[in-house]
Amino acid sequence: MLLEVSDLKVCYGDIHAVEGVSLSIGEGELISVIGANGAGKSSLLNCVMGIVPSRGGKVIFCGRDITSLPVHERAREGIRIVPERARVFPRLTVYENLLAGCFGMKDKISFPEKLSWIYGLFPVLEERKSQLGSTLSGGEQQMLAISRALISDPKLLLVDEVSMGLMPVLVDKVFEVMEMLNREHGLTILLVEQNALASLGISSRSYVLETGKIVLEGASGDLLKDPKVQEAYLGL
Amino acid sequence: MRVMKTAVLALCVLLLSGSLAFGADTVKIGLLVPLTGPAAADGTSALYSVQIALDQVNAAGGVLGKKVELIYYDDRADAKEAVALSHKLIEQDGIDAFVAGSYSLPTRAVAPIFQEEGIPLVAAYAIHPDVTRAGDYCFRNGFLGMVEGRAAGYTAHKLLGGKTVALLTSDNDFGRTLVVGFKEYAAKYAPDLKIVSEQAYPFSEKDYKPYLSKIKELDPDVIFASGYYFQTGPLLRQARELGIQSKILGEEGADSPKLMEIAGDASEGFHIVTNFDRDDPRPVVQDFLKEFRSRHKFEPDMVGASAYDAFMIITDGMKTSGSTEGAKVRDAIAAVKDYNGLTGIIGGFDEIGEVVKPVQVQVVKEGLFRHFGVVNDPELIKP
Amino acid sequence: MNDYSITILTFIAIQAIVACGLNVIVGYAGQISLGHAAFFGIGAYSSALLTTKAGLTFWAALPLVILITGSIGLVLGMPSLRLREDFLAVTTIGINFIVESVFLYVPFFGGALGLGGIPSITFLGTRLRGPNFLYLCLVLLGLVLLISRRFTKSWAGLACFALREEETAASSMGVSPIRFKLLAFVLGTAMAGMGGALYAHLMRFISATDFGFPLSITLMSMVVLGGIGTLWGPVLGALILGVLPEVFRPLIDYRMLLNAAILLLMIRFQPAGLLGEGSFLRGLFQRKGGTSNG
Amino acid sequence: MDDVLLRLDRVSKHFGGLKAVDNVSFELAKGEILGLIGPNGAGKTTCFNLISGVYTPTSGAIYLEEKPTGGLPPYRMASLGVGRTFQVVKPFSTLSVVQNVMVALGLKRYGGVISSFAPWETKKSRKEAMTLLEEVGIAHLADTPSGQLPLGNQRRLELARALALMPGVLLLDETFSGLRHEEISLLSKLVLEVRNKGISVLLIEHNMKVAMGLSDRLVVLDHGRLLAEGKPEDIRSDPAVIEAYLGKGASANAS
Amino acid sequence: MQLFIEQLLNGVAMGAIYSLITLGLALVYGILRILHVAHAAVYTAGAYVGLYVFTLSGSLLLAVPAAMAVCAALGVAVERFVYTPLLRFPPFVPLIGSIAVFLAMEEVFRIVGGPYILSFPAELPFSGITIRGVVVSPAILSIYAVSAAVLLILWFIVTKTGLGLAMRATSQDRDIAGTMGINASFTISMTFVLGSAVAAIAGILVGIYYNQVYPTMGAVPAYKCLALIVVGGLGSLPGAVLASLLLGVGETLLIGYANIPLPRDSLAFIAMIAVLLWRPQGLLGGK
Repeated sequence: MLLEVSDLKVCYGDIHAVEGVSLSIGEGELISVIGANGAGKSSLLNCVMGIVPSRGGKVIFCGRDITSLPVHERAREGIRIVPERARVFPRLTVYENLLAGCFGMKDKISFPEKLSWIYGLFPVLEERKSQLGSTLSGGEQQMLAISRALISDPKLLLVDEVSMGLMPVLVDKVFEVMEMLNREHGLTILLVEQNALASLGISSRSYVLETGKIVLEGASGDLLKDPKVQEAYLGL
Repeated sequence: MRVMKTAVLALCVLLLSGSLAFGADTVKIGLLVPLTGPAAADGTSALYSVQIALDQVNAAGGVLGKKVELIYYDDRADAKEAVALSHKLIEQDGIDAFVAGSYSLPTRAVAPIFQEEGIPLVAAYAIHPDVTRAGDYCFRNGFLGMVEGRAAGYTAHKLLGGKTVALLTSDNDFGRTLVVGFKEYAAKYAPDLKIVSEQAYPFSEKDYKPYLSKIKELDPDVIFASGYYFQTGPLLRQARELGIQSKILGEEGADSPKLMEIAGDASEGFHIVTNFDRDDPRPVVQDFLKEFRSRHKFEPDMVGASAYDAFMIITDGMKTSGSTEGAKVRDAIAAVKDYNGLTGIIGGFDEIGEVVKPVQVQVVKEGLFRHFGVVNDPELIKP
Repeated sequence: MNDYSITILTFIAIQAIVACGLNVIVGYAGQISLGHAAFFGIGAYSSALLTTKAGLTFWAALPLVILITGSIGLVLGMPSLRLREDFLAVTTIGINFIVESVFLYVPFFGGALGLGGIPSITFLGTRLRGPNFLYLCLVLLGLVLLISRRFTKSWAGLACFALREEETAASSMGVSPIRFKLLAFVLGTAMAGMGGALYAHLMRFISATDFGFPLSITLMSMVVLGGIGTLWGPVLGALILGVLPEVFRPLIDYRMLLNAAILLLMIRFQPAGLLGEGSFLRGLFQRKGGTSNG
Repeated sequence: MDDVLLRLDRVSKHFGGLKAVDNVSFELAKGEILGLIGPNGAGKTTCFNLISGVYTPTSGAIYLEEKPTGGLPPYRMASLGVGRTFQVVKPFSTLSVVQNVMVALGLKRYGGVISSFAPWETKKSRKEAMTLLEEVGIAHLADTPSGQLPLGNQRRLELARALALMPGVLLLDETFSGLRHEEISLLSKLVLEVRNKGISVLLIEHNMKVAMGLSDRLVVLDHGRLLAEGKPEDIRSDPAVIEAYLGKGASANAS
Repeated sequence: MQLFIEQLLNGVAMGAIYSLITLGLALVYGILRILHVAHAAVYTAGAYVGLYVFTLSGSLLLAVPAAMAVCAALGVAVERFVYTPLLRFPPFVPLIGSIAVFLAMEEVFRIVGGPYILSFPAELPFSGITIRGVVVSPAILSIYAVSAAVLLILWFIVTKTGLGLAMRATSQDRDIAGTMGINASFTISMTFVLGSAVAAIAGILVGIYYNQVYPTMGAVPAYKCLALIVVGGLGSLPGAVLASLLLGVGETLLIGYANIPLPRDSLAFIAMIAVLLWRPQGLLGGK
């Protein structure tokens, strides 16, 4: 297993956001976690990344216990996140955003190579490479956030609500890219989504999170057919 | 809540009433000086000089057969602290007389308190006119701004032979009254003296070039630049850097060896009106200089000299009146005539309590203040 | 008690009155103000001018002083409606510097020479001094505490708390930010004005430098130290910061250093103040149940 | 409709280049529950902020009982009878739960000089507040600082606070998200009761089951624009809605 | 005209000095959102250490780096022991902490260095120039040269190096910067190192220019520079420099050509309030 999370708890003050979640991802898997707003999805992801501290439980990455590592060291271990609402650096140019993405990278020589790969993936970023992050549209910001995470060649990519606020066309495009990265490059991805249908569509396995707890898990195809999921998340 | 209030109150009262002094067989003289805060340098000078005076008096057998004890506190040049401390000096320490070694604001705030208690007060260098107006127990050994302003006018006109003058003053109470005095002299005695410009700079000013550039265009014979040494020092440097050739005249605020350190060569030929003549051959001056230099690694200044005299005038008053009783000491001080002081021969005090003595004019030569002249026209030095 | 202790306590009581006013603005309404000394000064100067130039008695001048200071507080509180926290902090510092320099440079206010000849306060024909002056200060401090307490228990106070916690939500609950922020400024600055009047008639001579920015810092430190938004916090803060320098007085050279160091240590280790949430003193003295609001 | 309470007339709100709400018009009738749905970022919360006065419309007008309200600040809207909850809960954290409700109860007092200085903690006001807290089911937490409540209870508090304004229109911004099933059904019942008292409700909801179940009508927003409007069963089968919600690929998949 | 040019040259020199102090404040505000009043004490420390080393060694080449090093350590100490633990409190708590540090350090300077003004007798290795009657003194020349060099180096570090990228990223979004492997606490400390080292240079420059080093020399910059970073737009470095230069020139010209009834130091605050009324986010501040 690449990532093993066991009995993870996250609290904000006295508020319990995540109450004992366990999940695991093997190398090369694309897993999704679905749930409604406020179910604790982002907290879970931020806790795996190390942005918010855990109040119990363990996070094991590549066989190493990283529960107490600060965020930048986790990043250097090869975990990257595409945060909710992109959160690109507003006063850095697109190019600088990408440069920041591979901050810890030892091997600087491959940066131009990576860059042209990214520009191939999202040509609009090359057009806008000297624009400030804040001047990009919502979709472009998401692309930049994904690219910023990808450029360091991560072992594990955490993706937080990438469909939020995107036009359907772009949602499709983004999900296609995720699928492609997983299939063709063997990138391990943990996807957290409110858009249940799209994420169930591309992931192999999924977890359903409700009020901080995992209530369902299984192969995505099975969940898609699950009446409870259909009712609550697909509106069918 | 109530428990807390009483507890804290009790604690506070306990702390405050800690150090009650016991009446010992000494004569006690109180001193307030700013030892911390922005005025710390002047307060330290005053304290060091008064300590020399104290040791000299005690070495000579004290006053009326008793040893003199100096009780001093740091007032940070803050009026609130000074008021509280004057009560402390009066009640807890039971002082017999008081030397005000601080700035105008605190001294002015405490003068009425000593007046009311009937304790003689001699202000060393506080310049606010209200200090002595608090009553007949309050005296001042320093010059009023009016006096020094007139003397400056005289110096610029007669001693330096100026026909045109530019006024550039520190914008505080002293600086302003100096200007008034200077103008009064010009109006009354020197119709041919022309004041070509008048500017004031704020207390914390560091950059005088904007003012000086203006003056440079006017090219006056004399610039009367009032202010403290930390103002006048850079001012001199910047004036010379700008190539200003006019003679520059300062006042007692610039009377500090620090001036030459700060201004360097630019201070050569700089004149001041002050109340301390270092070239005065009288033993009182030369002994003091020797003692100060041997105790501390720097030159004494006018603030210290004036505080020294304030202390000495009080002990002298006690000796002549044969008493430490306030009223008698007051009368003795009021009756002083031609007292041989460190800051010159003190003619006496007028009915308000202002000192009457000649104004010294000094010039910087080879990095030292030297004698240049004296203003002793009674018309001019009358407070 | 001797005059020395009484003088110290009188200053403490006056500063406690002013700090209570600051607490209304900062603690109750959550608006930062680092220029409170300016209003203390406005109170002192207006009382001094009213009693010297207009010839009023202290008692006749006092309501006017409170009115004047409160009105100026209303105007100078306006930036709080528009600026976010840090900008407001620096703006209020600026207000302090500007007000101080107006006093210092405008001849009407006595300029650099300050204002003197301020009459003492007479009560029933006798001049108030020493302990009697202290009693007057304590009575007015009690009044200020009473008003503060009453304010926290009023709908207006509740509105201010709500604004302090969440402005958008409070506004959506019908609380007008303009009205209640300014109300807090008026109330807080009026208290400062009252303290200023007392100060002027105690010292009987005032000058601009008495009301400079360092005093604003001291006042703010009192409020923060005692416990921001608590009723007794400003009083405790004023007491500590008033007594501490006297305790350290024998250590002449190190006195102010110790003072600053203790302030730093208290802020560092009791940032919520001595009576604030989670402090050791609060545990000791707070009655059960009735919270004093935040 | 002749008993229109709230009307949006070609309302737009732009942030820089972003058109968060773009030319949207819809109406809310008296006593109606109207659901406002749409994908994340569709402009629903911006709509709420426009109605409640947090934002001023860039263009267009909003009418409450046919009186234009555009530009009035939130506290004026509150006094006109618009009560709201927040998607990101905004409790007055250090105030207790009951004090939170009292803030809203004070609505009528804040206008007057004298009335605003009357004490707030009276038996009467506390009783009113407690009644509301009982309705939303958190009366037992009345004296807890509201910042320490779990999210679910904070959402209930938001509802109690909005109800305390005795509003004519209640705006509920994802009040049910993050709640457990039994909590949702309790609050749903409460919303229906509120409606039966004649209060109109406008709600944003992600849980389709809840949205469809509660609402009389639905308005669908997408990218700031009005995409569809109608009864739940019509919306459910509207292909444009499905596409907007689930993406093109998904719409084929789902239908 | 000659007078005007001299005044202008002067004003720019004043502005350059302001900007060297203000930059540190802007850097710190950008990354921690703290009004770093104690920065002025760091600047004073720079002057004292510089003077001390200069007195011992007689060499400015030793004094400047020594002062920079000591100030950098001082800045980091303030950050680590005062600011970082107080970050979660409302902003006036760290602000009071900062002011307490400032006051305490002023006292330390007085106790260690004495209350007197010390002179900084460094002779500059070149002489002034006169162009068509306009006198440019060596001190002004050195201020121009040093501040231009410092600004250039700082600009290079901030825009062209990895550290600069890390600083900018951390100041814009600390958490997200962390997710890229940027060590936020190290970056913050480095920001203090940079700002404090520049302040040390400013301290020495001012010390030499006015030939004075004294305990309370930080009192005016401490608060005036706050007004400057507000005018520039909190946290904006170009804004801080621009505001400093404008104020330097503005002050000089106003004194030179108008008799204003208010002191120079309140001008900064009047300018600040005027700017805020017009652009509440400052000259170059973003929303």
